[in-house]
Amino acid sequence: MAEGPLSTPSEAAGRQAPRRSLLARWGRSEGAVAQTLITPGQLLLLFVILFPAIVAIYISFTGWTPQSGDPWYEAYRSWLWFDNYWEALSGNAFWAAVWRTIVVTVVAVTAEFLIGFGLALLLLKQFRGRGLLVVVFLLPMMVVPAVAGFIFYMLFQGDGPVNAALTWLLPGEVNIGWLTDPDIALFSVIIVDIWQWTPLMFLILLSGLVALPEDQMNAARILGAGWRHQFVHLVLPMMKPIILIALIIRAMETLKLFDAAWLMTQGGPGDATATMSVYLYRETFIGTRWGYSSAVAILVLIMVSMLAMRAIRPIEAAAEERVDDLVVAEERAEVSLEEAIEAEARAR
Amino acid sequence: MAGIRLDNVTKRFGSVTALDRISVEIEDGEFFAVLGHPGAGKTTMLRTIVGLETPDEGDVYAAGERITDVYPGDRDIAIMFQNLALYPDKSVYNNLAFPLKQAKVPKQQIEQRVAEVARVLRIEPLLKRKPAKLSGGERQRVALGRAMVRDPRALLLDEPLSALDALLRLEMRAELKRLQRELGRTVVYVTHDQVEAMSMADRIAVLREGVLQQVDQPENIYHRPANRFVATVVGSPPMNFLHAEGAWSGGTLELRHPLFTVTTAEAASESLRGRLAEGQECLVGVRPEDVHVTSAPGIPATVYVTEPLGGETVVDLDLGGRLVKALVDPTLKLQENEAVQLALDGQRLHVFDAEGVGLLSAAGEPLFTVSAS
Amino acid sequence: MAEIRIQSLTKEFAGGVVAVKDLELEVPHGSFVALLGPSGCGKTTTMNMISGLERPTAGEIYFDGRPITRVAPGKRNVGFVFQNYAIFTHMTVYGNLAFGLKVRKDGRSKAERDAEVRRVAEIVGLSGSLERKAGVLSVNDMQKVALGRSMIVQPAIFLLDEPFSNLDAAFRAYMRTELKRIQHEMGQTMVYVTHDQVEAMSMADRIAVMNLGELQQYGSPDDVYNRPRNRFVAGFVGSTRMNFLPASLAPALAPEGRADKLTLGVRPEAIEIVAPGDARSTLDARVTLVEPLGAKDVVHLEVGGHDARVVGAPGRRPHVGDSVGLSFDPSRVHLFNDETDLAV
Amino acid sequence: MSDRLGWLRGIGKALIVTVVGVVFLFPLYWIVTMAFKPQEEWQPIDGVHWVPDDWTLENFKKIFGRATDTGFFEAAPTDATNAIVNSIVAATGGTILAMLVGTLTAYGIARYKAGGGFLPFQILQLRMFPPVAIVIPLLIMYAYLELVDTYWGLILIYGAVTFPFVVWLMRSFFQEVPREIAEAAIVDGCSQWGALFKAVLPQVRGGLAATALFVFILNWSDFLLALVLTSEQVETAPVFLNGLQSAGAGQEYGPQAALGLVLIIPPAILGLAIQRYLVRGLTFGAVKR
Repeated sequence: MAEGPLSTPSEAAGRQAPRRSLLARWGRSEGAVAQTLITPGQLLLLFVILFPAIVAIYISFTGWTPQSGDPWYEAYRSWLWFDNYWEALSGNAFWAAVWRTIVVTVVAVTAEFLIGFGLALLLLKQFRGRGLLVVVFLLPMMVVPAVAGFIFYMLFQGDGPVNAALTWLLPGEVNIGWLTDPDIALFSVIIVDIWQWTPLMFLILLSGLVALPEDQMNAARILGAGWRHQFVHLVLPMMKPIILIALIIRAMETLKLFDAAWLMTQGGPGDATATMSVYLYRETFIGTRWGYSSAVAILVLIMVSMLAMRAIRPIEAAAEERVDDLVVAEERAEVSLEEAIEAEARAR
Repeated sequence: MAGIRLDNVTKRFGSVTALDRISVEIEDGEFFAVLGHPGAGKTTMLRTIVGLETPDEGDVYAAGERITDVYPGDRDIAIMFQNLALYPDKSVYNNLAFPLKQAKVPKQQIEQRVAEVARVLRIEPLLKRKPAKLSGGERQRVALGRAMVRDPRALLLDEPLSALDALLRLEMRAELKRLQRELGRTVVYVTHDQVEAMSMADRIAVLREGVLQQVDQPENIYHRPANRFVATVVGSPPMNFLHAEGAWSGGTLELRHPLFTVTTAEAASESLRGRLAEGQECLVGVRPEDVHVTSAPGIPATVYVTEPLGGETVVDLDLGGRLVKALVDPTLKLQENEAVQLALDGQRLHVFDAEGVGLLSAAGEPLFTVSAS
Repeated sequence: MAEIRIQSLTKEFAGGVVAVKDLELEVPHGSFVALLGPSGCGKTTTMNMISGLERPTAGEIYFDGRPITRVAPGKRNVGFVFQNYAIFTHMTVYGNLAFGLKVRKDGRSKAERDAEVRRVAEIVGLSGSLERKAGVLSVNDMQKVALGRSMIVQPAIFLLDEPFSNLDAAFRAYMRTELKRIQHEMGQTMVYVTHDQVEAMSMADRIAVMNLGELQQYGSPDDVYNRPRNRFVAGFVGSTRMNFLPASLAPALAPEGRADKLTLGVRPEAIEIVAPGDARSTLDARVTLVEPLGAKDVVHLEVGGHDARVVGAPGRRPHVGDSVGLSFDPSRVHLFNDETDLAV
Repeated sequence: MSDRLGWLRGIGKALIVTVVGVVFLFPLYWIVTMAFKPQEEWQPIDGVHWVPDDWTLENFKKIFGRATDTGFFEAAPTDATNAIVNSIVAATGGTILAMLVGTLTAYGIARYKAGGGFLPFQILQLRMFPPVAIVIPLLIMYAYLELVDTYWGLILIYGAVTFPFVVWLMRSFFQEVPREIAEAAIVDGCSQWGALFKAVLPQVRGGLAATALFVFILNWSDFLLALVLTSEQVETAPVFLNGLQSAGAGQEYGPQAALGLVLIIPPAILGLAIQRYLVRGLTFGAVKR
């Protein structure tokens, strides 16, 4: 073993704390470093939310357009107070766009959930080709949304492969105007979203199912629970948080739908597929009435942030899942000895 | 004076008071254990000494100098976390060299110092490996090495042996004790295992829900517990408690239990004069190893269940409706519900008041005589 | 309550790992059998095969003479308490306890089921927290829920997989006494898996010591402790590890001079420390460390280059460096053949 | 369960899986084959050519500006090399900005709970707003700052829009590193910065790489922001594709499919590389597979 102590005890005990430069002290103070860490992020937030919101609100009260000759900061010259807002809220074009967005979101997300969950349950048990299949399923999610729009533009042509395949399958000639018939066009947009994002729903729900506690399932089986009973009393209740997250995240993204719809139909025929984003884009770049478009934009921002408040809670809860700070672990209630002795006296 | 002193340290986390007015002095070079159940605030105490937690009230002193607000890295105190917190991406050598690099120690001196520590801890062959490739015992030694390498004035160990299996824990206990004696450094050792505390510490501080119960040598913690909690923390199976009533006849105090009476020696009764009134409830504490099954007439009891452990046998006895545990010789064969006679070792009895505060402990002195009533 | 018979049970996992190798075991009616062994010795796999969670590669299992090797777990009327409880954390305590009854649809009315749940809750000491969510209970209460949930369906056989290893010491001792009492009162056939030999010794009527998938010894706690069949059982069972020394150090103890091929095994509490020259001293040793444990001391010694430990009363405590004599209690000395490790 | 039932279920399962596989893979099959079809086979009168009769690289040559026969009338210039380069620069730049700012913010939140409990919400909300709603004020600000149709313009907006993913993803990775590792580094003498760069960051290298690739895929896939904030100089590939689509009323199938294929391949490869982290990424670290 070591011959003697590494350095004499008294010598070690005598050392004092060194003096530190201002910069070194700054680098050591938790508060200062924490604030420095998040400052750039907060600046980025300002740049992308706060300034645009202020400018948009300012413009939304005016009739200003880029062609009106005077610079944007003199938009007050054509001050309209709430006219733009009234026009949007009373006009049916705005509400029609809102309605279409809701229809797309509800139908697409529900279909994605049902297909995704069904497939996840089907493929839960490990089998030879599962790894390959999951990879194949990944591909649609990876496709650039604009390209997805283009692909289905080709597929949904009158003489395209979809109609050809249906004619081959079904009796008689099939010639559905996927992109031309105003009643069906919106449904075509929904199909593209379902094609592209069902795999994500499948993967989220699959990872939820895989993470279910194996031993609770075994315990239920030993107590005699059949498959149906396990599904209703164990699988569904425990999957609730993940199902909620999957639905919210998909709904959040589908509300913003633009790329695929634009590439495939530019919101047409007419405005049959003009979701909120398409409608706003058209008003801004075709209608060039920026005051009105800003008003619509502000209305959209208000609606979405109300939704967002409710929607974030489950995502935050799941992300915060890991309990790491010291105190909560120490607070765990623990039977003290006296209680154990009391329980024993009572039991006898 | 050169050791570590906590002066009235209080630390709250929201509504929970993790440390409640802790004042304790740890001598320099002492092997000081902090014993308590999980959640008693032991780890918070360590984190306050090293500076990872700042106390809401009170101060921390090292070698007489106030270090309450000194940055952890500048306190010259090292800590070994319960999960060891080795740097997974760095080799064992770099884990050991890391603190020296931060202290800007010249490279050549770092190599020599790391080699020295590696030799002392017998981990030279592991220097190139990553922590993930080490066994539990090896990882534990590397973590100890990293804490020792800067030759700090004090080493704080947070339940270092808890992750090891029983056999390795036995060996590491002996090695840690030997190492501490050679280094001569102060060690503050946190554990919830009373065997570790008893067998390694020069002094033990028993902590419960952030409140210091008793600070003393292991013998006194075991034989002179300050209260009922301390009495149950050390010793396994835990101490038995029997309800009795105080009765003064002349100068001597008698503790009356339905089945036996404890008479206190003259001088000892004097010290309890003001603290136990006539007829007042009290608790007689007796450890299982001091409850003997005798052939001679004694206190009547019936055997409830026996647990043969090989080296000794734990017997649960029904003594007037209360369960009492006794430690008997394995060769003694007892049947269930068998009536037996018990004798309580008068030189090992303890007396607590109704709230569990320790009044008197025989601790080997003939202070009490027990007679069946 | 049922009797279990296991015949040449084998379990080989993919990749050739043999977890259990032709196990023969008889668990008599109403007895309490412990499966004892280090982690990875196949005890939990054996338990999973008895409960039906895992299907054996070969061999048969009989409950009361009836083969049940291929019967589904739910149909075996078996109670299983898992090491990490596996209670339904998202249900209330009541929901957990009632689960078994609700699933089995045995014609009992809701009121009868409710009464049954409250009765079992009373036995395991949970009547106060029936409405609480199982996930937020303390570790000890969770264990009670796991016990109650299995007891309520009155299983023919009760299987427990290291149920108390996560509890704190005091409550573990209390639960051991309780489990033994419940088993005794209800005459329940119980199989208890543990790596803690103290638990096995103190609770079981019979102990099956396993290692590397093979049964080492099956007998009463006394047999396993005092008449170990081989060196593994001797070394594994007993709170303080048995000392193993080459028999050549004390040839007198070895029969007809075969000392060089034998190993001496003696438990730390079967050795007494005496003066070096004392007549009773079997061999001399040097004290290297003393560990005071309050009730007794563990003294570490060095004997002819080998380490040994003695457990003694705290009275006469030797000092580090003293040379002393060790007197062995001849009736508690074991000898093992170096090649076969079997007891001589 | 008798084995016969098990076998039947197996067949049923295999059938469903193949049908679903075909439905999901056919669109990809269609664009891949279209990219190699000569002009005659784009929209043949004699019906759909499920498999190309003869394969040609003409479409790829067209989009990379080395077309041989330019005999037939070109509805719009098909040389996309410039747009593809723009996409690479913008997506990489945006990713680097998002990673730098996002990782620091994530550590600030994970380790010190900086910005109060509400900062993560604000950041997540940023991801909920439809980009088109902030397009007008952005255009006005960009015109004012002369950022329209510049690399810096795109890089700034791409960084800002994917910044929430970086914050939430890196936070979930930082949460997996035990607190004690940073604290050990501090006790060993590091400053707070030293603890981050020398002790904590090395443990999340895998997470950093996966997040960077994930954010690159998002930036690479943007269409709307590039459409609005660029014109000729910095036009990205998806915007170029849209140009071809609307100019020739979508008749240039071959080159468009070739460009579409070129656009799909990088995210497909990167996506498979970080497959384990994909679900975690798209759910902001909420679902840790």
